[in-house]
Amino acid sequence: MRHFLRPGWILLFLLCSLRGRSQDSASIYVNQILQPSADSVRTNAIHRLVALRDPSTFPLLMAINDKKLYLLDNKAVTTDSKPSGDGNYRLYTVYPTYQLLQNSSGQPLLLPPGKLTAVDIPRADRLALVGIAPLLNLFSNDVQKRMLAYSQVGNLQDQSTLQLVAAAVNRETDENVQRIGREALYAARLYAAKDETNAKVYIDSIALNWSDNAATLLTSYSKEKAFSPAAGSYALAKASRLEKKYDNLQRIQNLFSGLSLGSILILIALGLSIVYGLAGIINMAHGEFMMIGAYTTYCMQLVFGHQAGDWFYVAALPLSFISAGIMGLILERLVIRHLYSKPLESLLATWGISLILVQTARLIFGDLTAVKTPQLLAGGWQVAPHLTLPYNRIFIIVLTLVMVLLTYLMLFKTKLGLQIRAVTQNRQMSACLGVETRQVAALTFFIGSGLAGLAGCAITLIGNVVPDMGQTYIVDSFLVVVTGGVGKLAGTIVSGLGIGFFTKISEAFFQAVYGKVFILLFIMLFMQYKPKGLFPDKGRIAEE
Amino acid sequence: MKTNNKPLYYILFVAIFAILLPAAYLSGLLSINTISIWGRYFCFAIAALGIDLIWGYTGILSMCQAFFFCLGSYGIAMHLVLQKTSLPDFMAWNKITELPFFWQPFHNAGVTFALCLIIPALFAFFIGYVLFRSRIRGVYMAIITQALTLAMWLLFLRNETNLGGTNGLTDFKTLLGFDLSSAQVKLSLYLVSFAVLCLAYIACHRITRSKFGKVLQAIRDSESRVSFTAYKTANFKLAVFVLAALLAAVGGMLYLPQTGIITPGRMDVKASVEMVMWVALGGRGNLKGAVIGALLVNFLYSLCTSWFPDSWLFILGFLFVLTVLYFDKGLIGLVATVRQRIPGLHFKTSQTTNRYVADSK
Amino acid sequence: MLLTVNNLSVSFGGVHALHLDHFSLGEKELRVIIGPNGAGKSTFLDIICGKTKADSGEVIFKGKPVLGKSEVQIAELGIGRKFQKPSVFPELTVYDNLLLAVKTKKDIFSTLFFKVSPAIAERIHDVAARLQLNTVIYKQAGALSHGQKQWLEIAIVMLQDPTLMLIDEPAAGMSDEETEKTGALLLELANTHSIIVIEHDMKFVEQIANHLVTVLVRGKRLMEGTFEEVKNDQRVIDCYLGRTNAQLETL
Amino acid sequence: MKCSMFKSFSLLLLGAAVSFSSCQQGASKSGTTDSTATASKETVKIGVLHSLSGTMAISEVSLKDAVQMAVDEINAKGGVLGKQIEPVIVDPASDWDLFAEKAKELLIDKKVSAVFGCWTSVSRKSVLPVFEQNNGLLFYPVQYEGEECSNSVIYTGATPNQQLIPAAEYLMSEKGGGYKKFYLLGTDYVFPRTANKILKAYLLSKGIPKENIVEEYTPFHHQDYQTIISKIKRFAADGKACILSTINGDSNVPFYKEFANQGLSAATCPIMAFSVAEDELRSMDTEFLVGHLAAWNYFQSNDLPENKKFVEDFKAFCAKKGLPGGDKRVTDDPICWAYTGVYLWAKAAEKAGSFEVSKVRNALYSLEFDSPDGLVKMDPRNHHLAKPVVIGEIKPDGQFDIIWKSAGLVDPQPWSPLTSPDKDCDWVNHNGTYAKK
Repeated sequence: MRHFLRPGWILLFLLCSLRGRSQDSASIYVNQILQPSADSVRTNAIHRLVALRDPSTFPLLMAINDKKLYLLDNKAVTTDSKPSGDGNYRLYTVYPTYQLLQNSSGQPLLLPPGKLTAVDIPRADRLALVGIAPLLNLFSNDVQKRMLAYSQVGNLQDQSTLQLVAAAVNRETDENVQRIGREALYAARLYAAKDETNAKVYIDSIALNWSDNAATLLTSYSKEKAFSPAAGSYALAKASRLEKKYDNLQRIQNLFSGLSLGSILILIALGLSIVYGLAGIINMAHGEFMMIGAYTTYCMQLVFGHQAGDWFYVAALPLSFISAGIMGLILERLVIRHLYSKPLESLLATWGISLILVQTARLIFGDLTAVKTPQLLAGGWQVAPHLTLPYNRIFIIVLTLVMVLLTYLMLFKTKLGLQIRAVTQNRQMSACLGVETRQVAALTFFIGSGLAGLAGCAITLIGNVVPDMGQTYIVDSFLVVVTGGVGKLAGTIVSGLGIGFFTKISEAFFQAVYGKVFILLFIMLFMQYKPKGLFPDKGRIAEE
Repeated sequence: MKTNNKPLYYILFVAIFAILLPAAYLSGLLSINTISIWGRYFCFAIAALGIDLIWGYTGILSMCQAFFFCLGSYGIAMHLVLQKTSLPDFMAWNKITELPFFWQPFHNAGVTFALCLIIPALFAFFIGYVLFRSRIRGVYMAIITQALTLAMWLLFLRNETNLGGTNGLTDFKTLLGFDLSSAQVKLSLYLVSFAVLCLAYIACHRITRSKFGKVLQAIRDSESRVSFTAYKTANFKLAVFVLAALLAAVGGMLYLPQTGIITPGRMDVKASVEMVMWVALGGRGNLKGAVIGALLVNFLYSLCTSWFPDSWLFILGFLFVLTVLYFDKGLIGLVATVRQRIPGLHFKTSQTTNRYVADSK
Repeated sequence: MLLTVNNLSVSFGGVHALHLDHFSLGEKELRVIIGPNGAGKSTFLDIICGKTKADSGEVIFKGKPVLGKSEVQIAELGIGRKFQKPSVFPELTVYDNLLLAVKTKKDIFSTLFFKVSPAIAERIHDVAARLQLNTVIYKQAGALSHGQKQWLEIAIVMLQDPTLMLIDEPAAGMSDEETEKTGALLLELANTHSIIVIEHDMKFVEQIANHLVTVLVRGKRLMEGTFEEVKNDQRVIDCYLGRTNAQLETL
Repeated sequence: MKCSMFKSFSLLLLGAAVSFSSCQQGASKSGTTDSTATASKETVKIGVLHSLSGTMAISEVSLKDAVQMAVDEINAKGGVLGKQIEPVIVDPASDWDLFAEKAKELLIDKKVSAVFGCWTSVSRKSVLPVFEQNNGLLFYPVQYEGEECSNSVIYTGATPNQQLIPAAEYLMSEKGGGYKKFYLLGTDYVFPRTANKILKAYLLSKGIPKENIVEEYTPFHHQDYQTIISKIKRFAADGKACILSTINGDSNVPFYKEFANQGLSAATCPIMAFSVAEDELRSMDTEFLVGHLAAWNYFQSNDLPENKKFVEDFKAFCAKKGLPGGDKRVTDDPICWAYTGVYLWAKAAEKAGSFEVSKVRNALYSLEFDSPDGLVKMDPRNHHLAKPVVIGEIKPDGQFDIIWKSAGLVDPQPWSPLTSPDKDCDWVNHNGTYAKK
């Protein structure tokens, strides 16, 4: 909470002072609610307060509505909706003023709910607040509630309501909420407008304001409430223009989705492609390395606990790489090194490994689990009024970019990369030239599995963590590798992005499943022309 | 080439399953349920023969055999559903009032049997034609066929496909007028499955011993050499691919009435890899291996899910890994090795041993 | 001319592997192609038999264009190929290897219902005997020695009964005695077939080069002439110098 | 030579066949209970048919535990009709074909008196013919799509009208937010399809215009909800929309996460889920689910004394048996009904004085039982259970805040009058499903 005292309330107090008359009766009712002589007295008091619509009582009513009314030293207080760390909540007085409680050193007073005496208002009494709840919510601390309140506030032709709404809009700090609020006001005036020019002004204002709902609102105005056909058709024209603008934004959103899906595929396929190229291994257990990475992230969350904030994720990034990498290394030593250049055999053996890993995970972790999204990555970046790009997906795209870059540098700028490329092209020859092929292979496997682990860590941001999560992605990522050409970095990237975009664009027209079938048909046809993928090896060696 | 088999062990095999087991049931030692379960294993074994032809003999790892198996099953299932009702209940739930066109032919038993073979064959022909024409092989083939199975699985899961979605097709009453729940019918189905397995085995045996079979093995060993020897390898591969699909479909057709349900779960990624694993475990490139692998793995599956539900996947997983790592030729190969290691049995010269390995292929 | 090649060129990733302005071969001619590593010899044969696609040029065999045809069509035209690395079917017996090669109908149905006629069996045993494979005829091909595999592959090509045989390094990995036998066999075959042989072993070349020898260097034809002419040509010596000149000196 | 090799396999197979038959005859792992002093030697067998491995294990294992706990309790009190209950536990491994096979094994080979099991619709459909052909009795504890009226199944879970309709009604009410637009989103299988069909019929009958109802399905294990959430966002722009979700299993987390990340929330557009219960939320970080709703017949947070005892007992049972999760385990709707199912069966058997399926079935009609969820009552005419309906709001600890509860027991309607007005299910006066006049 940035505002100790929400500005909205200051205005309310001004409004209150205009209504001094009701103040006295209000305070009586407040006392009756807090210390009722009988249940019926309290019920009556609440009903009276609701009828009064005195803004100075709103904090109290809101506290009742949210079941957050407490007594502290016989003072009625309420809390924030979320704790401010360690399960402690900030406290506010509710009547006659709404103020943050501070301790002696001027810091906000923090207390756990257990230290407070809850004022129990029976459910039946709370129901009396249903009608006034939207109005209360206009002044809530919670952005979401304020946003919602405007659509529920009801008839704005009523002057007192209009006054309250206008006050709330004026003091609104959140851009989106303000947009919705302004729209509510414009709409009220538009409905009230009785001449062309006035109506057009408000139609323009609504269109310019461009909230999520603007097009619907204008359309329904033109259909039902327009006082003249001209105003109606003007509104309709504006609405269709907004729809068009919106569709364009939707296209961008679709492209972003494709980019995001593509980068996930790339992140998974990257390791797969390197390992496949170097060792000729079809690693069906690759998805399980991803699962290991995801569970590492989950374990980090458990280890760090809730207090540590986002740090668990920071730790999980390298650790998921390392844990999956080490697991990969162990498997390479135990099983996979016997299977080099036997892709079909390796497919079956690694499938066996994948069964074992999945069942192990199931026995250890069992349940459906999920990792909480780090605070920094929660929500989205609002590029335009109707274009929100979720941070977690942006993060994954950036992570993929970084990993692709690092992999590129590793492959083309380091000695290890040179050796990897050499072994990929010709194993025996590289061995003759003194490359420690076994070490290179092991190291490659470590990196490949590690990349999968990292992908797993990234996927916890968008999905859940379950033992067989790897199998959701494995066939898709193999398709990426095959389409791109074996062991080709560029191929993996191009085909990953291609499949990502294709999926998302086709999803806009068909349902997801048919999109998938189309992609497959497309790939089969594509392979008619490029049977070895986008970037095949050339020359005699390649053909043998 | 004549084989110099002593037929005793084949007779033993046939005797156990064609006489001993039914006799055990009739005398009350075994329940009809056990008989039915073995009947189902035979269907898997028939499909496994197909996998052995395409993978073991021709070296093409096809991961869509499970899909062909399901096509066979679905065909029969559609017929059985239509025997019972004019409009399947799931369609009524999905607000469909008229039987979709592709259900119509399945009213007739003869047409159904024909379609159960023709549809998988056509699918296989189309897939094979496209893939083999562009010389997709090895890993590419495996992955594309796997992806294809996945796509088909997703398609069959959809309720729009009008094949019952996830629930598949179930609750059948009669087949050709026979009550499916009666023990006699179950026993007959068991015997029919066994007979078909035997026939399929003999046919596959003939095929692998023919020159056609040698060409297949030659393709596995060195496809380019076969091409330069003027064989159109794509045609041969296509033929064996269709043949394998047909075997899978026949297995599926017999499987359905004995199981009483077919769902897309039979052709998910897991199922399609497992089918290949039966053959790998039994011994690929060996028809007996395929049959034994299919029977044994499924038998183990039934057993373990009753005895060790938690560790069943470990057992299977380790079996896979060990087989691939150490018993390249599966159980059949393992037994051969063991027999050579045991001194008392080691009476062959190395040359004849080689000869034997070649023969058993 | 049985085989005519004009302006044939192919490149891999921008490197010219072969750029042959002209090459021709007569009926029942045995031609030896020599040249240092990377001269494009094997690539040349690969193009003729359809394994590699040429970028441009033409190859005329029996008056028909060859380029663009599939391996099978080319084989059916009557071109047989033996590869540098022996390419046989290791898991089949020698007999089966040979059986598959025999020139008969090779479509699916004829193979499915194929019966070995006595004539074919005799022919197989005949060829096997000529290449001394009769003692190992029921052995798996994979179990043969390297030299035996070479012979098996030659036998496979022989049984295909092609008009033109493309033989890539037949003597590699053979003992002197075996090499000489191979040479004799090739000479004998040359009476009834056209043959192109690629070889490094100059002694072997000398044995079999009964007509012309073509020298390829860096994908281009350096010269063509009898073995004597080639051996004494300064350009040939120059380009072998520092590479396999030891071989030339032994001559 | 190869023949001799083949011999060993023939022998092996023979051995296998024999050992299999022996296993069929009763060596299967039986989950007999260790805690009870087996007063009487005589036992009655029941089958437990829940997946213990494979994808469904996550959900179904808890039901097996619940059944086992009920069996232990009953055995400790002396069993049923003087006999101790002996559960025969098998693992159908989330494999639908295997469900049928194991059901046959239980009914034919093990001759169990009743079977408690299944979760998914497909597994129930798979075993249904087996039970009908062999005169078995299946207690099915999960909410389901209705439109079924089998004489061999006792449905202790909810029918559509016991879960869906009250939830929709609540959302349309003033208290519930007065929502006017409904996005019906589900995983593509029979429960969501049927549920949405009924919901749609209901909403239309309540005057919601067609264009304000959207129906959409995703495949199982769907992970990428970007496109759908953008659609929802547009749909919900005016703040009058809510979502009725029948999304199943592991698709839920990606869905809720994407929902939150694209800027939607429970306040702007609440999600009413029909397949999200406490057990699934147990070890999940629920931050992005908080505030969303779910409709069931039972929540762990139910404050009846019977329930408090049940929850405690369940935790203690899991801890004592060393089951995964131990005393951190939670109860939920299906667990409650799986547990209740065993008691219903036991009570019916006592009432009938026999374990015979037909007698037990007859005794079940109108049978009342004090379940953890309060008093519930079997329907007098069919095999469904009348029970209360509750709507809860997800709390950060994965529990539900009960925000609405039906006035009394809601009678089951296996055939929804909305979609099948001409059909009803009655096994007393009719032969199962019959056409209403």
